[in-house]
Amino acid sequence: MQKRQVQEFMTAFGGLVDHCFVSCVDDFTSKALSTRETGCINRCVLKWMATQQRVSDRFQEHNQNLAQQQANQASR
Amino acid sequence: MQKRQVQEFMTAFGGLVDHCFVSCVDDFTSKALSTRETGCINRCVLKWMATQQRVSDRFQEHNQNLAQQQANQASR
Amino acid sequence: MQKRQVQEFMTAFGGLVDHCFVSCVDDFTSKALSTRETGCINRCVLKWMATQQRVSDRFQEHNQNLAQQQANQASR
Amino acid sequence: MSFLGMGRPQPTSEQKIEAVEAEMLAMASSYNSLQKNCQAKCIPNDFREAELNKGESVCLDRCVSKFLDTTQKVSEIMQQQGQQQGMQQGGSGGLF
Amino acid sequence: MSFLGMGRPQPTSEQKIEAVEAEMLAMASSYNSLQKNCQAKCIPNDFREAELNKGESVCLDRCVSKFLDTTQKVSEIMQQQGQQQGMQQGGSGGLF
Amino acid sequence: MSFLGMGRPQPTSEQKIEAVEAEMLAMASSYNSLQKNCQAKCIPNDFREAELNKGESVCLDRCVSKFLDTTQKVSEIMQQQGQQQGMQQGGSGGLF
Repeated sequence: MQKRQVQEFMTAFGGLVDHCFVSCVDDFTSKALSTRETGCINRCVLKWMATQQRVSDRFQEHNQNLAQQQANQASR
Repeated sequence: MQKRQVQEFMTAFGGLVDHCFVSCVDDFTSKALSTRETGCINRCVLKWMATQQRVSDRFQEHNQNLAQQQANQASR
Repeated sequence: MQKRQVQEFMTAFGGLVDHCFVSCVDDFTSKALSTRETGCINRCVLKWMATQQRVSDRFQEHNQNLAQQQANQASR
Repeated sequence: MSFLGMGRPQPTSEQKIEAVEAEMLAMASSYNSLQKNCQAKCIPNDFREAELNKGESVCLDRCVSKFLDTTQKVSEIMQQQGQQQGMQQGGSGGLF
Repeated sequence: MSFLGMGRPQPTSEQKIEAVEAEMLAMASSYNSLQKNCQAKCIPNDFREAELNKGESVCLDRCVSKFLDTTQKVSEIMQQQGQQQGMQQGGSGGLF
Repeated sequence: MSFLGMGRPQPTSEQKIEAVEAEMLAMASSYNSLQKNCQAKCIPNDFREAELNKGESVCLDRCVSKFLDTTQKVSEIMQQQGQQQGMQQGGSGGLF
Protein backbone atom coordinates (compact mmCIF):
# COMPACT_ATOMS: atom_id res chain seq x y z
CA MET A 1 0.00 0.00 0.00
CA GLN A 2 2.89 2.28 0.95
CA LYS A 3 4.60 1.10 -2.23
CA ARG A 4 1.47 1.81 -4.25
CA GLN A 5 1.34 5.36 -2.89
CA VAL A 6 4.96 5.90 -3.86
CA GLN A 7 4.22 4.62 -7.34
CA GLU A 8 1.19 6.88 -7.66
CA PHE A 9 3.25 9.84 -6.50
CA MET A 10 5.97 8.88 -9.01
CA THR A 11 3.45 8.75 -11.82
CA ALA A 12 2.01 12.11 -10.83
CA PHE A 13 5.47 13.65 -10.45
CA GLY A 14 6.57 12.30 -13.83
CA GLY A 15 3.41 13.63 -15.41
CA LEU A 16 4.09 17.06 -13.90
CA VAL A 17 7.68 17.18 -15.17
CA ASP A 18 6.50 16.13 -18.64
CA HIS A 19 3.73 18.70 -18.61
CA CYS A 20 5.89 21.65 -17.55
CA PHE A 21 8.78 20.65 -19.81
CA VAL A 22 6.52 20.36 -22.86
CA SER A 23 4.74 23.64 -22.06
CA CYS A 24 7.69 25.78 -20.96
CA VAL A 25 10.90 24.62 -22.66
CA ASP A 26 11.30 25.11 -26.38
CA ASP A 27 14.50 27.04 -26.90
CA PHE A 28 17.44 24.75 -27.65
CA THR A 29 19.99 27.39 -28.57
CA SER A 30 21.52 27.05 -25.11
CA LYS A 31 22.19 24.35 -22.54
CA ALA A 32 20.81 26.12 -19.46
CA LEU A 33 17.20 27.02 -18.71
CA SER A 34 16.48 30.69 -19.50
CA THR A 35 14.92 33.05 -16.98
CA ARG A 36 11.69 32.93 -18.95
CA GLU A 37 11.67 29.12 -18.94
CA THR A 38 12.43 28.96 -15.21
CA GLY A 39 9.61 31.39 -14.43
CA CYS A 40 7.22 29.41 -16.58
CA ILE A 41 8.17 26.12 -14.85
CA ASN A 42 7.62 27.78 -11.47
CA ARG A 43 4.12 28.97 -12.36
CA CYS A 44 3.39 25.66 -14.09
CA VAL A 45 4.14 23.63 -10.95
CA LEU A 46 2.18 25.93 -8.64
CA LYS A 47 -0.80 25.97 -10.97
CA TRP A 48 -0.64 22.19 -11.36
CA MET A 49 -0.68 21.74 -7.59
CA ALA A 50 -3.64 24.10 -7.23
CA THR A 51 -5.42 22.21 -9.99
CA GLN A 52 -4.75 18.82 -8.40
CA GLN A 53 -6.03 20.12 -5.07
CA ARG A 54 -9.26 21.51 -6.48
CA VAL A 55 -10.01 18.43 -8.56
CA SER A 56 -9.19 16.22 -5.57
CA ASP A 57 -11.60 18.21 -3.34
CA ARG A 58 -14.43 17.89 -5.85
CA PHE A 59 -13.72 14.17 -6.29
CA GLN A 60 -13.89 13.56 -2.53
CA GLU A 61 -17.13 15.52 -2.27
CA HIS A 62 -18.54 13.37 -5.04
CA ASN A 63 -17.52 10.15 -3.25
CA GLN A 64 -18.99 11.34 0.04
CA ASN A 65 -22.27 12.21 -1.65
CA LEU A 66 -22.33 8.78 -3.24
CA ALA A 67 -21.60 7.01 0.08
CA GLN A 68 -24.35 9.10 1.72
CA GLN A 69 -26.83 8.12 -0.97
CA GLN A 70 -25.97 4.43 -0.59
CA ALA A 71 -26.33 4.66 3.20
CA ASN A 72 -29.74 6.31 2.77
CA GLN A 73 -30.86 3.60 0.39
CA ALA A 74 -29.65 0.82 2.69
CA SER A 75 -31.51 2.20 5.74
CA ARG A 76 -34.77 2.76 3.90
CA MET B 1 -4.48 -14.50 -14.98
CA GLN B 2 -7.95 -13.51 -13.77
CA LYS B 3 -6.31 -10.46 -12.21
CA ARG B 4 -4.47 -9.70 -15.44
CA GLN B 5 -7.73 -9.83 -17.35
CA VAL B 6 -9.34 -7.44 -14.91
CA GLN B 7 -6.38 -5.08 -15.30
CA GLU B 8 -6.58 -5.29 -19.07
CA PHE B 9 -10.29 -4.61 -18.96
CA MET B 10 -9.64 -1.65 -16.64
CA THR B 11 -7.06 -0.22 -19.01
CA ALA B 12 -9.41 -0.63 -21.95
CA PHE B 13 -12.34 0.84 -20.02
CA GLY B 14 -10.24 3.80 -18.87
CA GLY B 15 -9.06 4.36 -22.42
CA LEU B 16 -12.66 4.35 -23.63
CA VAL B 17 -13.81 6.88 -21.02
CA ASP B 18 -10.86 9.13 -21.89
CA HIS B 19 -11.54 8.82 -25.59
CA CYS B 20 -15.26 9.62 -25.41
CA PHE B 21 -14.77 12.40 -22.85
CA VAL B 22 -12.08 14.11 -24.97
CA SER B 23 -14.12 13.72 -28.17
CA CYS B 24 -17.62 14.54 -26.87
CA VAL B 25 -17.42 16.90 -23.87
CA ASP B 26 -16.24 20.45 -24.42
CA ASP B 27 -18.92 22.73 -23.03
CA PHE B 28 -18.16 23.81 -19.48
CA THR B 29 -20.90 26.41 -19.10
CA SER B 30 -22.96 23.89 -17.15
CA LYS B 31 -22.39 21.09 -14.66
CA ALA B 32 -24.55 18.40 -16.30
CA LEU B 33 -23.95 16.63 -19.61
CA SER B 34 -26.02 18.15 -22.42
CA THR B 35 -28.28 16.06 -24.67
CA ARG B 36 -25.78 16.51 -27.48
CA GLU B 37 -22.90 15.33 -25.30
CA THR B 38 -24.86 12.33 -24.03
CA GLY B 39 -25.79 11.31 -27.57
CA CYS B 40 -22.19 11.66 -28.68
CA ILE B 41 -20.96 9.51 -25.75
CA ASN B 42 -23.51 6.86 -26.63
CA ARG B 43 -22.40 6.65 -30.26
CA CYS B 44 -18.76 6.87 -29.20
CA VAL B 45 -19.03 3.80 -26.93
CA LEU B 46 -20.94 1.73 -29.49
CA LYS B 47 -18.51 2.63 -32.26
CA TRP B 48 -15.55 1.90 -30.00
CA MET B 49 -16.95 -1.55 -29.19
CA ALA B 50 -17.54 -2.28 -32.88
CA THR B 51 -14.01 -1.12 -33.64
CA GLN B 52 -12.51 -3.30 -30.90
CA GLN B 53 -14.45 -6.29 -32.16
CA ARG B 54 -13.38 -5.87 -35.77
CA VAL B 55 -9.72 -5.30 -34.91
CA SER B 56 -9.83 -8.26 -32.52
CA ASP B 57 -11.27 -10.53 -35.26
CA ARG B 58 -8.55 -9.52 -37.73
CA PHE B 59 -5.86 -9.98 -35.07
CA GLN B 60 -7.07 -13.51 -34.29
CA GLU B 61 -7.19 -14.40 -37.98
CA HIS B 62 -3.64 -13.18 -38.30
CA ASN B 63 -2.48 -15.31 -35.34
CA GLN B 64 -4.25 -18.39 -36.71
CA ASN B 65 -2.63 -17.91 -40.09
CA LEU B 66 0.74 -17.59 -38.42
CA ALA B 67 0.22 -20.71 -36.29
CA GLN B 68 -0.87 -22.57 -39.45
CA GLN B 69 2.25 -21.48 -41.30
CA GLN B 70 4.49 -22.58 -38.44
CA ALA B 71 2.73 -25.96 -38.25
CA ASN B 72 3.23 -26.41 -42.00
CA GLN B 73 6.91 -25.56 -41.72
CA ALA B 74 7.41 -27.94 -38.78
CA SER B 75 5.78 -30.88 -40.60
CA ARG B 76 7.73 -30.37 -43.79
CA MET C 1 15.75 -7.50 -12.43
CA GLN C 2 16.03 -9.55 -15.63
CA LYS C 3 12.23 -9.37 -15.82
CA ARG C 4 12.32 -5.63 -15.31
CA GLN C 5 14.81 -5.25 -18.15
CA VAL C 6 12.56 -7.28 -20.43
CA GLN C 7 9.62 -5.09 -19.49
CA GLU C 8 11.63 -1.94 -20.12
CA PHE C 9 12.74 -3.29 -23.47
CA MET C 10 9.12 -4.17 -24.27
CA THR C 11 7.96 -0.67 -23.41
CA ALA C 12 10.71 0.86 -25.52
CA PHE C 13 10.02 -1.52 -28.43
CA GLY C 14 6.28 -0.81 -28.26
CA GLY C 15 6.97 2.90 -28.19
CA LEU C 16 9.17 2.56 -31.26
CA VAL C 17 6.57 0.61 -33.24
CA ASP C 18 3.92 3.19 -32.31
CA HIS C 19 6.19 6.06 -33.24
CA CYS C 20 7.20 4.72 -36.65
CA PHE C 21 3.67 3.53 -37.47
CA VAL C 22 2.16 6.92 -36.63
CA SER C 23 4.86 8.80 -38.52
CA CYS C 24 5.22 6.59 -41.60
CA VAL C 25 1.95 4.77 -42.35
CA ASP C 26 -1.02 6.76 -43.53
CA ASP C 27 -2.18 5.23 -46.77
CA PHE C 28 -5.00 2.75 -46.25
CA THR C 29 -5.88 2.16 -49.88
CA SER C 30 -3.95 -1.11 -49.80
CA LYS C 31 -3.25 -3.92 -47.34
CA ALA C 32 0.53 -4.13 -47.78
CA LEU C 33 3.14 -1.56 -46.78
CA SER C 34 4.25 0.57 -49.75
CA THR C 35 7.91 1.03 -50.70
CA ARG C 36 7.74 4.58 -49.39
CA GLU C 37 6.30 3.43 -46.06
CA THR C 38 8.89 0.65 -45.71
CA GLY C 39 11.71 3.06 -46.41
CA CYS C 40 10.34 5.52 -43.89
CA ILE C 41 10.04 2.79 -41.22
CA ASN C 42 13.62 1.77 -41.87
CA ARG C 43 14.97 5.30 -41.42
CA CYS C 44 12.64 5.84 -38.46
CA VAL C 45 14.05 2.82 -36.57
CA LEU C 46 17.68 3.68 -37.29
CA LYS C 47 17.18 7.31 -36.30
CA TRP C 48 15.33 6.26 -33.16
CA MET C 49 18.21 3.97 -32.17
CA ALA C 50 20.75 6.72 -32.78
CA THR C 51 18.62 9.11 -30.73
CA GLN C 52 18.29 6.62 -27.84
CA GLN C 53 22.03 6.08 -27.88
CA ARG C 54 22.91 9.77 -27.80
CA VAL C 55 20.40 10.60 -25.08
CA SER C 56 21.57 7.57 -23.08
CA ASP C 57 25.22 8.72 -23.34
CA ARG C 58 24.38 12.21 -22.12
CA PHE C 59 22.25 10.80 -19.29
CA GLN C 60 25.12 8.57 -18.11
CA GLU C 61 27.56 11.48 -18.24
CA HIS C 62 25.17 13.49 -16.15
CA ASN C 63 24.86 10.70 -13.55
CA GLN C 64 28.64 10.28 -13.38
CA ASN C 65 29.10 14.01 -12.84
CA LEU C 66 26.52 13.91 -10.08
CA ALA C 67 28.15 10.92 -8.39
CA GLN C 68 31.53 12.70 -8.65
CA GLN C 69 30.11 15.84 -7.04
CA GLN C 70 28.59 13.84 -4.19
CA ALA C 71 31.88 12.00 -3.62
CA ASN C 72 33.72 15.33 -3.51
CA GLN C 73 31.26 16.74 -1.00
CA ALA C 74 31.48 13.64 1.21
CA SER C 75 35.31 13.72 1.35
CA ARG C 76 35.51 17.41 2.13
CA MET D 1 -19.25 2.86 -5.77
CA SER D 2 -19.76 -0.46 -7.56
CA PHE D 3 -19.97 1.15 -10.96
CA LEU D 4 -18.57 -1.96 -12.53
CA GLY D 5 -21.10 -4.21 -10.85
CA MET D 6 -18.51 -6.78 -9.94
CA GLY D 7 -18.81 -9.84 -7.70
CA ARG D 8 -22.56 -10.04 -7.48
CA PRO D 9 -23.63 -13.71 -7.14
CA GLN D 10 -22.44 -14.95 -3.70
CA PRO D 11 -18.73 -14.26 -4.07
CA THR D 12 -16.04 -16.13 -2.14
CA SER D 13 -13.87 -14.02 0.16
CA GLU D 14 -11.03 -14.21 -2.36
CA GLN D 15 -13.36 -12.93 -5.04
CA LYS D 16 -14.44 -10.16 -2.68
CA ILE D 17 -10.83 -9.07 -2.21
CA GLU D 18 -10.24 -9.14 -5.93
CA ALA D 19 -13.42 -7.15 -6.53
CA VAL D 20 -12.30 -4.52 -4.00
CA GLU D 21 -8.85 -4.38 -5.61
CA ALA D 22 -10.45 -4.01 -9.02
CA GLU D 23 -12.63 -1.16 -7.80
CA MET D 24 -9.68 0.58 -6.18
CA LEU D 25 -7.73 0.16 -9.37
CA ALA D 26 -10.69 1.53 -11.31
CA MET D 27 -10.92 4.48 -8.95
CA ALA D 28 -7.18 5.14 -9.13
CA SER D 29 -7.01 5.09 -12.91
CA SER D 30 -10.24 7.04 -13.14
CA TYR D 31 -8.76 9.59 -10.74
CA ASN D 32 -5.52 10.02 -12.70
CA SER D 33 -7.51 10.30 -15.88
CA LEU D 34 -9.82 12.85 -14.26
CA GLN D 35 -6.88 15.01 -13.25
CA LYS D 36 -5.26 14.80 -16.67
CA ASN D 37 -8.40 15.46 -18.69
CA CYS D 38 -9.72 18.37 -16.60
CA GLN D 39 -6.27 19.97 -16.61
CA ALA D 40 -6.24 19.66 -20.41
CA LYS D 41 -9.78 21.00 -20.83
CA CYS D 42 -9.61 23.93 -18.37
CA ILE D 43 -6.01 25.13 -17.93
CA PRO D 44 -4.26 26.92 -20.81
CA ASN D 45 -0.62 25.99 -21.36
CA ASP D 46 1.00 29.41 -21.31
CA PHE D 47 1.25 29.73 -17.51
CA ARG D 48 1.14 33.48 -17.16
CA GLU D 49 -0.16 33.15 -13.59
CA ALA D 50 0.60 30.69 -10.80
CA GLU D 51 -2.91 30.84 -9.34
CA LEU D 52 -6.16 29.44 -10.65
CA ASN D 53 -8.40 32.27 -11.77
CA LYS D 54 -12.16 32.29 -11.28
CA GLY D 55 -12.97 30.98 -14.76
CA GLU D 56 -10.49 28.10 -14.49
CA SER D 57 -11.79 27.12 -11.05
CA VAL D 58 -15.40 26.98 -12.20
CA CYS D 59 -14.36 25.07 -15.30
CA LEU D 60 -12.57 22.47 -13.12
CA ASP D 61 -15.62 22.03 -10.87
CA ARG D 62 -17.89 21.40 -13.84
CA CYS D 63 -15.29 19.25 -15.54
CA VAL D 64 -15.07 16.90 -12.53
CA SER D 65 -18.84 16.54 -12.56
CA LYS D 66 -18.98 15.91 -16.30
CA PHE D 67 -16.08 13.46 -16.27
CA LEU D 68 -17.62 11.36 -13.50
CA ASP D 69 -20.99 11.43 -15.27
CA THR D 70 -19.23 10.32 -18.47
CA THR D 71 -17.59 7.43 -16.61
CA GLN D 72 -20.99 6.41 -15.23
CA LYS D 73 -22.62 6.73 -18.66
CA VAL D 74 -19.95 4.66 -20.41
CA SER D 75 -20.25 1.98 -17.74
CA GLU D 76 -24.06 1.84 -18.15
CA ILE D 77 -23.87 1.55 -21.93
CA MET D 78 -21.34 -1.25 -21.68
CA GLN D 79 -23.47 -3.11 -19.17
CA GLN D 80 -26.48 -2.76 -21.45
CA GLN D 81 -24.44 -4.27 -24.24
CA GLY D 82 -23.85 -7.30 -22.06
CA GLN D 83 -20.15 -6.99 -22.75
CA GLN D 84 -19.28 -7.37 -19.09
CA GLN D 85 -21.23 -10.61 -18.57
CA GLY D 86 -18.77 -12.46 -20.77
CA MET D 87 -15.96 -10.87 -18.78
CA GLN D 88 -17.32 -11.82 -15.35
CA GLN D 89 -18.07 -15.40 -16.27
CA GLY D 90 -14.39 -15.90 -16.92
CA GLY D 91 -15.01 -16.16 -20.63
CA SER D 92 -12.60 -14.66 -23.12
CA GLY D 93 -13.49 -11.02 -22.87
CA GLY D 94 -13.04 -10.43 -26.57
CA LEU D 95 -9.48 -9.31 -25.93
CA PHE D 96 -7.60 -12.35 -27.24
CA MET E 1 4.97 -16.05 -32.86
CA SER E 2 8.53 -15.62 -31.53
CA PHE E 3 9.02 -12.29 -33.18
CA LEU E 4 11.47 -11.32 -30.49
CA GLY E 5 13.53 -14.46 -30.93
CA MET E 6 13.89 -15.03 -27.22
CA GLY E 7 15.32 -18.00 -25.34
CA ARG E 8 17.11 -19.72 -28.17
CA PRO E 9 20.20 -21.51 -26.77
CA GLN E 10 18.95 -24.41 -24.59
CA PRO E 11 16.91 -22.42 -22.08
CA THR E 12 16.19 -23.61 -18.54
CA SER E 13 12.52 -24.12 -17.71
CA GLU E 14 12.51 -20.88 -15.73
CA GLN E 15 13.91 -19.07 -18.73
CA LYS E 16 11.21 -20.70 -20.85
CA ILE E 17 8.48 -19.39 -18.56
CA GLU E 18 10.00 -15.93 -18.63
CA ALA E 19 10.24 -16.06 -22.40
CA VAL E 20 6.58 -17.04 -22.67
CA GLU E 21 5.62 -14.26 -20.27
CA ALA E 22 7.65 -11.80 -22.29
CA GLU E 23 5.93 -12.87 -25.50
CA MET E 24 2.49 -12.60 -23.89
CA LEU E 25 3.41 -9.18 -22.61
CA ALA E 26 4.64 -8.25 -26.07
CA MET E 27 1.41 -9.51 -27.61
CA ALA E 28 -0.72 -7.70 -25.03
CA SER E 29 1.02 -4.36 -25.47
CA SER E 30 1.13 -4.84 -29.21
CA TYR E 31 -2.61 -5.59 -29.14
CA ASN E 32 -3.49 -2.50 -27.11
CA SER E 33 -1.31 -0.41 -29.35
CA LEU E 34 -2.93 -1.94 -32.44
CA GLN E 35 -6.40 -1.03 -31.16
CA LYS E 36 -5.38 2.50 -30.28
CA ASN E 37 -3.49 3.25 -33.48
CA CYS E 38 -6.07 1.82 -35.89
CA GLN E 39 -8.85 3.65 -34.05
CA ALA E 40 -6.86 6.87 -34.43
CA LYS E 41 -6.07 6.27 -38.12
CA CYS E 42 -9.51 5.09 -39.29
CA ILE E 43 -12.27 6.46 -37.02
CA PRO E 44 -13.08 10.18 -37.08
CA ASN E 45 -13.78 11.77 -33.70
CA ASP E 46 -17.14 13.40 -34.37
CA PHE E 47 -19.27 10.29 -33.77
CA ARG E 48 -22.21 11.06 -35.97
CA GLU E 49 -23.04 7.36 -36.30
CA ALA E 50 -22.81 4.48 -33.84
CA GLU E 51 -22.00 1.89 -36.52
CA LEU E 52 -18.84 1.35 -38.51
CA ASN E 53 -19.45 2.34 -42.12
CA LYS E 54 -17.96 0.48 -45.06
CA GLY E 55 -14.98 2.81 -45.47
CA GLU E 56 -14.07 2.65 -41.79
CA SER E 57 -14.34 -1.16 -41.75
CA VAL E 58 -12.05 -1.59 -44.73
CA CYS E 59 -9.63 0.93 -43.27
CA LEU E 60 -9.50 -1.07 -40.01
CA ASP E 61 -8.81 -4.33 -41.85
CA ARG E 62 -5.92 -2.81 -43.78
CA CYS E 63 -4.68 -0.98 -40.70
CA VAL E 64 -4.41 -4.23 -38.71
CA SER E 65 -2.41 -5.77 -41.53
CA LYS E 66 -0.11 -2.75 -41.86
CA PHE E 67 0.39 -2.40 -38.11
CA LEU E 68 1.41 -6.04 -37.71
CA ASP E 69 3.71 -5.78 -40.72
CA THR E 70 5.24 -2.65 -39.18
CA THR E 71 5.81 -4.54 -35.90
CA GLN E 72 7.49 -7.35 -37.83
CA LYS E 73 9.60 -4.91 -39.85
CA VAL E 74 10.76 -2.96 -36.78
CA SER E 75 11.68 -6.22 -35.07
CA GLU E 76 13.71 -7.36 -38.10
CA ILE E 77 15.60 -4.10 -38.38
CA MET E 78 16.47 -4.19 -34.68
CA GLN E 79 17.67 -7.77 -34.93
CA GLN E 80 19.83 -6.85 -37.92
CA GLN E 81 21.37 -4.09 -35.85
CA GLY E 82 22.39 -6.68 -33.29
CA GLN E 83 20.82 -4.55 -30.61
CA GLN E 84 19.01 -7.52 -29.13
CA GLN E 85 22.11 -9.72 -28.77
CA GLY E 86 23.44 -7.43 -26.06
CA MET E 87 20.05 -7.58 -24.39
CA GLN E 88 19.80 -11.37 -24.41
CA GLN E 89 23.29 -11.99 -23.11
CA GLY E 90 22.31 -10.27 -19.91
CA GLY E 91 24.45 -7.27 -20.76
CA SER E 92 23.30 -3.77 -20.03
CA GLY E 93 20.89 -3.21 -22.86
CA GLY E 94 22.00 0.34 -23.42
CA LEU E 95 19.21 1.57 -21.18
CA PHE E 96 21.19 2.50 -18.09
CA MET F 1 20.86 11.15 -6.83
CA SER F 2 18.30 11.58 -4.00
CA PHE F 3 16.37 14.22 -5.84
CA LEU F 4 13.21 13.18 -4.04
CA GLY F 5 14.82 13.49 -0.62
CA MET F 6 13.41 10.17 0.53
CA GLY F 7 14.16 8.21 3.70
CA ARG F 8 15.76 10.97 5.74
CA PRO F 9 14.99 10.42 9.45
CA GLN F 10 16.82 7.22 10.53
CA PRO F 11 15.19 4.78 8.14
CA THR F 12 14.85 1.06 8.85
CA SER F 13 16.55 -1.26 6.34
CA GLU F 14 13.18 -2.05 4.81
CA GLN F 15 12.53 1.65 4.36
CA LYS F 16 15.99 1.96 2.82
CA ILE F 17 15.19 -0.73 0.27
CA GLU F 18 11.91 0.93 -0.55
CA ALA F 19 13.62 4.27 -0.91
CA VAL F 20 16.17 2.77 -3.32
CA GLU F 21 13.38 1.11 -5.29
CA ALA F 22 11.52 4.40 -5.43
CA GLU F 23 14.60 6.19 -6.70
CA MET F 24 15.22 3.52 -9.35
CA LEU F 25 11.61 3.78 -10.39
CA ALA F 26 11.93 7.56 -10.49
CA MET F 27 15.08 7.26 -12.59
CA ALA F 28 13.48 4.74 -14.93
CA SER F 29 10.37 6.80 -15.54
CA SER F 30 12.42 9.95 -15.78
CA TYR F 31 14.67 8.22 -18.32
CA ASN F 32 11.78 7.03 -20.50
CA SER F 33 10.25 10.47 -20.31
CA LEU F 34 13.58 12.06 -21.20
CA GLN F 35 13.90 9.90 -24.30
CA LYS F 36 10.34 10.59 -25.39
CA ASN F 37 10.40 14.34 -24.81
CA CYS F 38 13.79 15.02 -26.40
CA GLN F 39 12.84 12.89 -29.42
CA ALA F 40 9.66 14.98 -29.74
CA LYS F 41 11.46 18.31 -29.33
CA CYS F 42 14.49 17.65 -31.57
CA ILE F 43 13.66 15.03 -34.22
CA PRO F 44 11.24 15.91 -37.05
CA ASN F 45 8.78 13.17 -38.00
CA ASP F 46 9.39 12.97 -41.73
CA PHE F 47 12.46 10.66 -41.55
CA ARG F 48 14.24 11.69 -44.71
CA GLU F 49 17.56 10.53 -43.26
CA ALA F 50 18.49 7.58 -41.05
CA GLU F 51 21.34 9.46 -39.31
CA LEU F 52 21.23 12.24 -36.78
CA ASN F 53 22.44 15.45 -38.37
CA LYS F 54 24.54 18.05 -36.54
CA GLY F 55 21.60 20.25 -35.57
CA GLU F 56 19.60 17.34 -34.19
CA SER F 57 22.58 16.04 -32.20
CA VAL F 58 23.26 19.40 -30.58
CA CYS F 59 19.56 19.82 -29.86
CA LEU F 60 19.47 16.42 -28.11
CA ASP F 61 22.50 17.29 -25.95
CA ARG F 62 20.91 20.54 -24.80
CA CYS F 63 17.53 18.90 -24.40
CA VAL F 64 18.93 16.27 -22.00
CA SER F 65 20.49 19.03 -19.94
CA LYS F 66 17.30 21.10 -19.89
CA PHE F 67 15.06 18.15 -19.12
CA LEU F 68 17.17 17.08 -16.14
CA ASP F 69 17.31 20.68 -14.90
CA THR F 70 13.53 20.86 -15.24
CA THR F 71 13.16 17.65 -13.20
CA GLN F 72 15.42 19.12 -10.53
CA LYS F 73 13.55 22.43 -10.56
CA VAL F 74 10.12 20.80 -10.28
CA SER F 75 11.36 18.66 -7.40
CA GLU F 76 12.71 21.72 -5.57
CA ILE F 77 9.49 23.69 -5.97
CA MET F 78 7.44 20.77 -4.67
CA GLN F 79 9.72 20.35 -1.68
CA GLN F 80 9.41 24.07 -0.91
CA GLN F 81 5.66 23.68 -1.00
CA GLY F 82 5.95 21.02 1.70
CA GLN F 83 3.82 18.74 -0.44
CA GLN F 84 6.18 15.81 0.07
CA GLN F 85 6.17 16.00 3.88
CA GLY F 86 2.54 14.90 3.99
CA MET F 87 3.41 12.10 1.59
CA GLN F 88 6.38 10.77 3.60
CA GLN F 89 4.59 10.77 6.94
CA GLY F 90 2.17 8.22 5.56
CA GLY F 91 -0.62 10.75 5.56
CA SER F 92 -3.16 10.83 2.78
CA GLY F 93 -1.13 12.43 0.04
CA GLY F 94 -4.04 14.46 -1.23
CA LEU F 95 -4.76 11.71 -3.74
CA PHE F 96 -7.82 10.10 -2.13
